[in-house]
Amino acid sequence: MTEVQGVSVHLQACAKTFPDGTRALEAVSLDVARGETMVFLGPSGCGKTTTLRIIAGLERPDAGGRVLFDGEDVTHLPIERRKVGMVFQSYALFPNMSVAENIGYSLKIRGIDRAERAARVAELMALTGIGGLENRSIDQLSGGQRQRVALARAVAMRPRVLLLDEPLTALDASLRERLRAELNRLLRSLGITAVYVTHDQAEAMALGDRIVVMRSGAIAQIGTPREIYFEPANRFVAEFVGAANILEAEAGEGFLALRGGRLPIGGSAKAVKGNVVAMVRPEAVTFVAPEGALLTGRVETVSFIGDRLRCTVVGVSERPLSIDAPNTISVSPGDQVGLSIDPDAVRLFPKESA
Amino acid sequence: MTEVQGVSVHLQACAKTFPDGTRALEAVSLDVARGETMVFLGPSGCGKTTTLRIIAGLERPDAGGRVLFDGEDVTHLPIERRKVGMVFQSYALFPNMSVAENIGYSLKIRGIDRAERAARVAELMALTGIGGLENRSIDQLSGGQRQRVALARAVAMRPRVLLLDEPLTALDASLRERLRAELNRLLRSLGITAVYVTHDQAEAMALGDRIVVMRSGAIAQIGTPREIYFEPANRFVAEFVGAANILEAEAGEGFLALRGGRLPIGGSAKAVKGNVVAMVRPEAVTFVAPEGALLTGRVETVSFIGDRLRCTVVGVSERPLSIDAPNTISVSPGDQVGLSIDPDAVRLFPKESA
Amino acid sequence: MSGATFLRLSLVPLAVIVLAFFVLPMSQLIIAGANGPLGLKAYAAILLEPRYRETLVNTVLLSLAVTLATLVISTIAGLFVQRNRFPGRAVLIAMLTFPLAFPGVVVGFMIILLAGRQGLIGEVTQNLAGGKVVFAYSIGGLFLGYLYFSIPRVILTVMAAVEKLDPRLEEAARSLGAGPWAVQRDVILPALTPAFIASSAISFATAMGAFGTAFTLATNIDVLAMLIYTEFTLGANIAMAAALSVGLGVVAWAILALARSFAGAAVAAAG
Amino acid sequence: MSGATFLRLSLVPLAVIVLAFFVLPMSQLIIAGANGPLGLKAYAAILLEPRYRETLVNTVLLSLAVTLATLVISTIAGLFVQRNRFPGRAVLIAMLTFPLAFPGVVVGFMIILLAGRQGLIGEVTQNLAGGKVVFAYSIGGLFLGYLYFSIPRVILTVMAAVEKLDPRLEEAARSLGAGPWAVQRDVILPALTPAFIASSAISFATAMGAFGTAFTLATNIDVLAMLIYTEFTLGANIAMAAALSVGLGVVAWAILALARSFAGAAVAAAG
Repeated sequence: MTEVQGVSVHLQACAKTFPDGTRALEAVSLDVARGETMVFLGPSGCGKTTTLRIIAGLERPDAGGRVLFDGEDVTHLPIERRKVGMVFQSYALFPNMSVAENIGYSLKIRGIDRAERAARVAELMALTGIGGLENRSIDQLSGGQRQRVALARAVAMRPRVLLLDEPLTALDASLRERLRAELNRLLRSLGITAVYVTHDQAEAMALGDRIVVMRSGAIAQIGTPREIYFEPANRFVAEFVGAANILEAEAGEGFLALRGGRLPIGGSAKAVKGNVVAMVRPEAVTFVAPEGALLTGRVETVSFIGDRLRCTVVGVSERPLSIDAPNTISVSPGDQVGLSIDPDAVRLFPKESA
Repeated sequence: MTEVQGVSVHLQACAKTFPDGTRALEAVSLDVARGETMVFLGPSGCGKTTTLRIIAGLERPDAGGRVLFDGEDVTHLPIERRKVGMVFQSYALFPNMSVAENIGYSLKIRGIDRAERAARVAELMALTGIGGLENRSIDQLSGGQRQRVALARAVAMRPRVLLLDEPLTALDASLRERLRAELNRLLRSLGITAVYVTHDQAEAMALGDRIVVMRSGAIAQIGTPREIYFEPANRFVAEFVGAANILEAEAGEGFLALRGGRLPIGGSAKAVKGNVVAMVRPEAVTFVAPEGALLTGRVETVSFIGDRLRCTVVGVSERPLSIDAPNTISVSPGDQVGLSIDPDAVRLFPKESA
Repeated sequence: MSGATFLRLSLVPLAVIVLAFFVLPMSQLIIAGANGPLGLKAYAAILLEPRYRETLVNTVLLSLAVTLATLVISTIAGLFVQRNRFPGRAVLIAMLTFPLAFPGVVVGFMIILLAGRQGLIGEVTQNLAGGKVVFAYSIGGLFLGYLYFSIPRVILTVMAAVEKLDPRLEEAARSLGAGPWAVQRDVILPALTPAFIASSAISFATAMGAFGTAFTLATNIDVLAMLIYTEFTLGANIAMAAALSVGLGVVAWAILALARSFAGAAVAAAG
Repeated sequence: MSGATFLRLSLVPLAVIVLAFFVLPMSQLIIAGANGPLGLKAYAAILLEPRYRETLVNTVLLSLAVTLATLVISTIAGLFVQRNRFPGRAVLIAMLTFPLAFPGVVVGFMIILLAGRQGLIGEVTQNLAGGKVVFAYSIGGLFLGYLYFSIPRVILTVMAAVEKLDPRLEEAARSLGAGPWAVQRDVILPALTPAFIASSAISFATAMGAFGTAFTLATNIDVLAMLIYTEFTLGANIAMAAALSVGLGVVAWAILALARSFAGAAVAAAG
């Protein structure tokens, strides 16, 4: 499998307007490095799938847009000649073929002889952990097995880019998490260039070398999972990726003035003055004794969800503050509490950022 | 709505054998208190839905089993005379009726006059947050709206018990979480006795006053969410509810002897000696400096999932140890680390407990 | 060549087929109807001439009666067979659907064997009551014969619809206090409505045009298909036969189109 | 009264209906076949008597040819119409399905208008080539007439099946390197197979038993339904007619049953 090699992908001003006039994608430019896993994340209708389909060759970008694989212009190449692998949410396995026939289909189309095909199929089935299912028909497989077959089929001909369109969305939560880990291992071990579309931020975090957050047909932010999570470019990214408390407040002298007290802000944000929008993650807030605390409030709800407590505290800002606390502390609705927030955990946005 | 009153539910030796000989449920006895929300949690096929259907009157228990509502024997009462409300995973809304007609159906069946019906329907729609949708047809509704209609319909006639069979499973993750919170508020404010079936442990934790964990047609444990999470009765419960590290080790002198060092154990477990099975939750393990640490190991994987880091550490026990660490610490694969575990966070099971 | 091109190439044979095969004879038929001694009045004569009008009314009434009877019988039978598991169920289904394979002539033939001059019913009634009951050649025989055609088809449609019913719907209704009759009225029958509309339309259209049965029975009741045949071969009145054909086609097609607009794809599937 | 009791009560009418309506005439038919001068040999005569055998073979061959032609035409047309949006599409679909509403007599009549002695094709060929082409009364006319019956029904089935095709299947095949022809061969046609089996069976069974068209054309080719009619009314050979009817029913029913076991519910729906 070591000979699998990805290409770099370059999108240059790719916009997409559908025949009915819908503008699905503003002119988007971006690079995916060789061997990188790039995740497109966003709500439905944000253009992430359209971008994927443009890379695949299932959609042509509007005039002016170009798609390059390792510098080669493939904009006008139909999908069947782009040598890309695709995995769909619905699996899209051929129901009239066995598992082995599905996986070997791209090899058969390319005229590779039976013996070589069988060897390659066996290798792929071992790799994806479905050995022994060769002669099963598709409708005898579980959802997880189907997705593994779809993956093996997509990488069988050593594609230049592997394109995955919400491949895990149809599976249930625990299976999704297990397959996510497997998929991660597989993508790393293949060293393949992968473009992955999802609306699930946990999936994006776990799989992406970098994440492209999209919104209304445009890119909202590109960055590593940590950059996206800790330094969201705007309020939309902050709220879409992870949970976020959004505080609208007056800034000055290194503090945010909130209803429940003063929240110190750090780093470059210290210099900011006037009306700002700030963001604090629920797990960045810790309970302290109310005496002497800079911020105080009253606990409204406490929900035990196993590995932590999900609490809301009122009286701190306009809206109740969400706090994720360790499951070992003891706190009840009605308690007066002090809150401590690391100044570095407060991120400021300009007020107009939507 | 204040006049809604729940009953207590008592199941007495209710077993269920289907006509084809399948034993779906061993003889189960349990009590649901008036106004309590009892959640049945377990993998598919564990008997949780069969139990719900026995309470509903959709299945008869085998001879000897009895179902009592507030002491009244309802075992032989068909569902239409038990006065229970039901909410299904598939919503089961009547497609030939409008939203208002669906919600008012049980009132119409009982011959309540049009004006009173309309008032009650309006009240329920306001309560479940679907005001204004009265005349919509069912296929114009989103999944979340459908579930709200189903809920309003089920509580319209003030049922003695509200039975919910995986009501949120068909919804997507973020909507599920929002509706869970709403449902929680509604159940509390109605003060209704509720029996809730789910395979999702987060849902069970968030909603249940008590949880019945089921396995292979029998009860594995009954307890509050905290009891189930912190003091699971056996290995099955520990692994099914939340993530768990299972350690097989030698106990003695208040310590567990592990490959990576010694793990102090506390409380009554101190006296235990010999081979034991211990359980430690991933969030109960914290990283410390390797020097002087009682337990040491090497970090194998680190996965950033936003609000925390999910790490695995090898060299501590037979299997890699899963650790959930705060997202603020810095740790990389290959690091030698020390581990600290609160003795009270270690739970011991007898070795034979499966 | 892209998939779109591939499909576009099929436009040529399609256009040829539609033109040669569908449009030509149909327009021929319409023209023939207006080309007789009566001209366009041939179409008016369908309604104005008492003999034609009576036949049209007879045919429509008979078709309606057959459709109604079929619906009632098939719903009960379809619900029962789909919902119950009992020994011999597979044989029963096979038997119920067997007449699908019979042409109209054979059905007519069977009616004669059953209710004709030497038929079973005649023999039984003669022995029991002294009077021979013979209804094969009357409207009763036609009615029975048409039922033969419709019932299997409608039963299959109803069974398919019942199979698709979500059993949770019924359980929900019962939990809300609905007894068995209320469940039938409020849940099951409404859910089957599209299947009812679809199969009624098919049943009606088939009955409107049935010829083999009527002809074999040499019935004394004129139905439209027979009238067309008589006008054409015996009366050599080609124009009137054509006008009647167009009229029959339009009525049946309108019923199908109407049903399709109500019940959507179900009609296509059942058609 | 529980739902089960309610349904159990329907057992009584069902049993009565099945017995009186289905079993009685069918057994009458089977008995009648064995009650003639030939006895049970009447059934053997279907295959042994050259005239009967020839008719049976003719009918089966004609039905097969009609089925095959229908499949090819309907698949191309159905794929095209379902996959493309163009002006006049709704009219085209309406036109394609119009013949569903026509009885066999009218279809026969249309064939005569098209290819009969005074038909359109005859006129055109006489003017162009000097020779009058008339094929309405030959096997060609029958073939064309039967196509009229089958095509609309099969097109609707194919269209419904195409609509249900997951477009992702096609895209997956293309991403794996399959060109348009390979996609048709490996993905689309296999996915339509159940629809093909179902509609072939219906088309075949209908063609086997079609009477009105053959009778109107007064064709010189004997088909089974005509033979049954002739034996019964003209030859008054009730036993042979009954035996032939049973034979025809068994062949058609076997084809339907076979198709149903392959394609499952699709046949019921298309039936």
